[in-house]
Amino acid sequence: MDFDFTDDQESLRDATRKWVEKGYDFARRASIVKAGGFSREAYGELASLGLTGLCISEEDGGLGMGPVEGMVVMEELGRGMVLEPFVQTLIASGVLSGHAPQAVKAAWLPKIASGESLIVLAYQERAARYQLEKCEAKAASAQDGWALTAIKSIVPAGDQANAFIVPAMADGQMALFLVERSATGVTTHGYGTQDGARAAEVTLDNAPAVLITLDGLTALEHAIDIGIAATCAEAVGVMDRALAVTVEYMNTRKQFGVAISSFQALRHRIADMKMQLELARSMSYYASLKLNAPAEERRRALARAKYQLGVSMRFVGQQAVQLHGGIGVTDEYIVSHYFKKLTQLEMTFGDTLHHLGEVSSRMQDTAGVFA
Amino acid sequence: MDFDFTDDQESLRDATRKWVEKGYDFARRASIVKAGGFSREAYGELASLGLTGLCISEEDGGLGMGPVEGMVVMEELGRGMVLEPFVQTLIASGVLSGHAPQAVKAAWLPKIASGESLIVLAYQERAARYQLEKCEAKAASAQDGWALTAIKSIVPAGDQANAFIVPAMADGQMALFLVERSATGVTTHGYGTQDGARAAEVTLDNAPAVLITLDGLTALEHAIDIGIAATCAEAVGVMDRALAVTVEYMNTRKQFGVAISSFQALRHRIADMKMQLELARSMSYYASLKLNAPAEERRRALARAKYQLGVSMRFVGQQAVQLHGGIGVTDEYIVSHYFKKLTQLEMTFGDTLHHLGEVSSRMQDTAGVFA
Amino acid sequence: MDLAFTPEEQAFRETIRAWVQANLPADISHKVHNALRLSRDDMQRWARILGKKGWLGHGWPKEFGGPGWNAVQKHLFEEECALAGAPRVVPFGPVMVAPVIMAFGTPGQQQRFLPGIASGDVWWSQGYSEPGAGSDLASVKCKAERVGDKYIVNGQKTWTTLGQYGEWIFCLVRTSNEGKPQTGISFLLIDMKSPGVTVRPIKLLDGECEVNEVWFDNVEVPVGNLIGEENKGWTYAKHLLSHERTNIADVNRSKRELERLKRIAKTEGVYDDLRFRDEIAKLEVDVVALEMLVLRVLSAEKSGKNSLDIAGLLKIKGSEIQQRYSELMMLAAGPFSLPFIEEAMEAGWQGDFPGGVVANAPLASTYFNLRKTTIYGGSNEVQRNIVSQFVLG
Amino acid sequence: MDLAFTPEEQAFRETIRAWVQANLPADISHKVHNALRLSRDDMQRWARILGKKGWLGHGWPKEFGGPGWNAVQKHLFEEECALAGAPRVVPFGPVMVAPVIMAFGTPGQQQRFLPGIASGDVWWSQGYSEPGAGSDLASVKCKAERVGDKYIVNGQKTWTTLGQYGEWIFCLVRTSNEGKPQTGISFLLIDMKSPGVTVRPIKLLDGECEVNEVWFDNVEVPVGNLIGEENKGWTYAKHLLSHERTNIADVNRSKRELERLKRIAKTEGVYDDLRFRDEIAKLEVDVVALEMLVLRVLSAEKSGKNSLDIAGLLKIKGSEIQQRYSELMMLAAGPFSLPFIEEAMEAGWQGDFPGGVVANAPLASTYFNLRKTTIYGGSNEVQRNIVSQFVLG
Repeated sequence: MDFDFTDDQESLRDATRKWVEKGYDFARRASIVKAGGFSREAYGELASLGLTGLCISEEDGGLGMGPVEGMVVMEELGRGMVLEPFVQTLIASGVLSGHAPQAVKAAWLPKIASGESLIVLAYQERAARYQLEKCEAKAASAQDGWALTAIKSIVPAGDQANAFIVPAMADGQMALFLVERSATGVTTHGYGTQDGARAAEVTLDNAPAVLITLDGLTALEHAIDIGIAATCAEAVGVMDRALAVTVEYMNTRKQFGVAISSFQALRHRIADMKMQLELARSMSYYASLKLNAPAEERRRALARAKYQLGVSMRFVGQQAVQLHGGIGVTDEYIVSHYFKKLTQLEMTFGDTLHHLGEVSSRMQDTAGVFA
Repeated sequence: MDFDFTDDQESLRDATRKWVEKGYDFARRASIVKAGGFSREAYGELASLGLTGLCISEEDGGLGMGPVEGMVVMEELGRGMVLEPFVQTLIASGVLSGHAPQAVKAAWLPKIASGESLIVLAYQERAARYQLEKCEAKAASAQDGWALTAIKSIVPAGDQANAFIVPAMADGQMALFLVERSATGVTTHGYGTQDGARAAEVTLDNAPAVLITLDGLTALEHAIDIGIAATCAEAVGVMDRALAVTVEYMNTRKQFGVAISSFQALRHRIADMKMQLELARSMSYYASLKLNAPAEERRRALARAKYQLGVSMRFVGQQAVQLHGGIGVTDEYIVSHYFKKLTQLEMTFGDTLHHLGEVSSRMQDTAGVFA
Repeated sequence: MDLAFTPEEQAFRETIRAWVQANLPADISHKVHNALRLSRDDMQRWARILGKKGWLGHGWPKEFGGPGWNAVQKHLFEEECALAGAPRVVPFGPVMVAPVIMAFGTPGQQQRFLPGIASGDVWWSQGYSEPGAGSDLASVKCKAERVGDKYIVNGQKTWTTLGQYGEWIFCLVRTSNEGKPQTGISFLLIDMKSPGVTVRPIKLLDGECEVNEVWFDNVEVPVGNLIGEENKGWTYAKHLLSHERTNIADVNRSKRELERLKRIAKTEGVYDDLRFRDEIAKLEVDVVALEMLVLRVLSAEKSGKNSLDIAGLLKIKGSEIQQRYSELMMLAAGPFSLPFIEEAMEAGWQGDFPGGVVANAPLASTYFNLRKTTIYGGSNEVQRNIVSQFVLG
Repeated sequence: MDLAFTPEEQAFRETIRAWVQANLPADISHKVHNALRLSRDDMQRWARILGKKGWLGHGWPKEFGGPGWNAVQKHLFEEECALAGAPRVVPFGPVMVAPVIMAFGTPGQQQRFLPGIASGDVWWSQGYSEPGAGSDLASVKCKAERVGDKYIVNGQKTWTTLGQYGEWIFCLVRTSNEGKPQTGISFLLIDMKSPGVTVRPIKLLDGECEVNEVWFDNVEVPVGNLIGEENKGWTYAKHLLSHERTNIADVNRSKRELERLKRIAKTEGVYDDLRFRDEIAKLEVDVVALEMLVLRVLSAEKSGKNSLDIAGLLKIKGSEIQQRYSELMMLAAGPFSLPFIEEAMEAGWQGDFPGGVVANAPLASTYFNLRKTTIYGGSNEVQRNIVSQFVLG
């Protein structure tokens, strides 16, 4: 039992933070939002730092690191509200490494590691909401592989990514496929999202696809859990900053002749925000540390984590705005962006009520971290 | 639309309050608790005031008043945490007046009105919790009426009452009966309850019973709704006092050299308590004013009311104790008694989660007070 | 005690309902029912329709051309308008400055300003808040110096709602630095077309420009535009703030939006999900309880018997309910509330919305926008101060 | 980073588990697992068993006869004891006064007092709080006047937990009125059998007498019972308060009680009621999150690398969880938690409990009793002051 970070992990954190603070400040972020919510150049900078290969084995051109390193990086990217979907890179790395045949790995992992290819998960369907097993996409075997017909929504950077990981029904069972965006039958319709990033509606019309695994639900659940852990860490980064700017504001802003940080009711709100942040940070650690556990244990743990994070995100985001007063609801000041980011993260990979259901249905007689 | 009380209602309130303040102070209440939680003498004083006949027609010896007058009286009894189950008298009055054959009315209503007979509802069964339709009690027709076999729990003043109103299954359908405590086959096992009042386990072994109505569930639902409205009003009385003593304490008690009412975080708690009290008072009015509405509308309204009251009771009770600090958890000081009373009232006639379920399942497309 | 409205009140309601049904333009109510963007023209069109009928100033006494309704009638009127999907009346003219002009203005000022307010022709704005002041309204810095028969106004106002459309603005200005902050404030009406007035819209978190900064750079204002006495403006401002207490809860709109929430939940397939449905049920009870609170206040006003000083509670609960229904609407759509497609919030947009349900387009924006409700009009923290002061003394 | 305990830590846990299993009397653990009344004898019996093993002072360093465990080992020991249903160690001797005696007592005082504490033979009480002081500990009024080689103590202490069993009491007493309130306080050990000491149990809301008032009427205390220097007692008291930070969360007991809650919910038929079950699920996440918070603090202590000053959070969350599980247990039983039958809270009671499930007997009492957790040990309001001070500066 040990929650210290190694020196290497601290270096990784420092390098990422440095890039975020110097290379991805609020002004650059705003210009990327304005330009559509995704910058291939910025994504390339993540690659230059080696981050795109973070969780890819060294033989496939990556750094061969694990969930804790992923967490460290995501937390820092969260602090800068980086728009480029690094979460997706962690998902693609994990899904391909863990579930794809050797040929698919060899073809794609080095390209992910180098940053040449951005691969994103395209799983959301209209009727499914947060239920992973609901899938109307169809896969048919074609002469040299498979052909997919599907409509997938809210695909992160969907009109910018190089390829998609797509769940679809093959012979009544969910399988997972890889589809290149440049393939025939693929159309994308991109737009900005509420947090300033980018997504797309992706339509596949008999699009050629490569099989990742026929045990698609297992792999998809794994993908979502990687996503949850990364999202938890990202949210901790956002909340940490949201609390920090709120504290700074309260110590600066005067009303009725005194700093508003002198009002006890507001001070207690800060204490409650700190509580939510530290509970969230604890559960973010928990999520990443359980990511390699057996599936059932992992799913239970990740649901617990996302539930706690959801509660924390909503409270911290809303209160950060509230404690700022009027300036909190302006576009100009950063706190509203933290709030919107947290709002979107709460609804990513299952919202709070959804994960309450997961926790509730997976509950056992025992209790605690190790149960 | 009018929420003013008439002069007669105000007089009724004044008379009841006077009796509570002078005739039922904390010391007398404590002595009744010590003696078992019920005083026939005190109940007789309610009768002397005419209250036991409040909602019984004049021809049956009562005052012929309605739900609003019941509410006024209950609120005042709540302020004094009166232990004698006047709620039950309102229930018995309503059930017999509304559902019993003429002969039963003529036999019992005058005795209720005069205070000679205390009749209480004996409906709680082990397996039912708050579900009214669950009933294992059995009624068999006997030569000159019916015979009941049942175990009914937590019957208010069950070893002191003169008769019980008992739901039991007759030919597969719930019917409602009247059983005298002195009848053969009736045994009672009395004990004190958490709020200092009295209840009993009532066992019926082929006990002779008089039929009130074969449409038992309808009548039982009506009984429970009368009980809910009365309980809501009682709770408002308790909360009103709990807030008042808390305010008084906060303005008196000094800590760190100043009255604790000067701490903003505590002041805001008082504002939140006031909010809950006024929402509760509003919904108590609503409950009583909807008591004569058609059954479906009445049930929906009463569930809403009890849900709100449950939320309010828990918050006000807990915070009243919390704001008192150490003295709040002593038996000597009155506030812990308010808290325990509110705790018990929350679990009376369905708790908050139960009524949330009722509201949820009865929800319609429309919204608001009149929907 | 009676929950039902009297037959007279019911008849009044029917009259209003029929008139609103006949006169509220369908394109406008469509926008309101679906939280689509309302243009200046939409708002003013409805204001002029009301004005023509004499109901824009529906709270005005008869002597000033109002209908002279009592508190219950006003409530019924507002409820019928809200449920029918009428836009909220922009309050700065008819609800805010007009009562001040009636109470403290000269007959000449009344004749000059009230007709344009009553008809909906003149768009008024409010100039109360200043940068850095927040809920501390008395810390007015915007200065008006009397020079001859003019005031020279210099300073800045902010959070001026819809100020980009404003033609006139009523302002609290500082005319003296002596005594307590409250004592040197005056109440001034300023023509926004005057030289030296600059309006800059502030973009809010939902991307919309609902509020503005207003600068005054040596703006000349005739002394005839001063309301009442110099340095007594705080009194008039308080009069204004104490006016209109029940509608602060905005419960009628919340009733309409709760119904909309149920429709959205059905479309998104979560109405029959027990967990989600329970959240709606809780909100339903909140709305009923708030409405009962409002009705109690109205009844007390009508009878003049008991005074219920619980305006703070109405503001707190009303705003929390608004935030909650918008939150639940967004959560109902979940991932399908995340696309931010501004055009999709315009009526009649024909594009493809992800998932196909364009009704989801404004949900997140509305949720974001309504964070303001616990901040403006005296933040809920300030309201709790007020309530606790009332209870604790 | 590693969530798993090391093999050494696991082995340590196994050792503890085996020992507790072999040595914890079954009649005692039965009472703990069912929230039945523990007698003085029950508590002292377990203390002596621990004492004999050398584990009553399980946080003590080796030099004073303790096992010299690190933070993680202490946690594992506490967890195994809690999960097995051991009574909580009465902390006033081994956890509270002993560290003060070790740090500030003379060798003579250490030899005189520590053995009786370590063995569990001597029952200690705490004399900190005074009437009307609440969380304001420095407002000590209980007076000790030095006369020759004695202090004459006069005054009153209150909220003295289990003081009715106490043989010795450590007290903060006022020895000077000069300077700030904190500066004139001394730390005195008093034999409760001394003439002039009166103990009056205070009946609490659950009907139990868990705390006491203690009066001192010209009680003579040898100066040799003064710890450290006169008027420096506040320093020692603070030392004591800063000691033992993680167990303040009491998460191990909450884990045990959460499991009990699930059993009760099953018996009462509400475990499969989605609404009720969800409430348990929320609590489960709370407990896991709190445990992770505790583990983070332990890890930081073990490595000595990062310092996590979040004791306030542990207290707040820990106490809220305790209140919540007791609330849910009571609500699970619902009406069957309402009978107040005191005898039914004694082990082995053979009477008829309404509904037949005697396990429901203590549920409401426990709920009532645990309201104290957000009040004592520095109320949660005071904890929020501390946390916000840490965050805001």
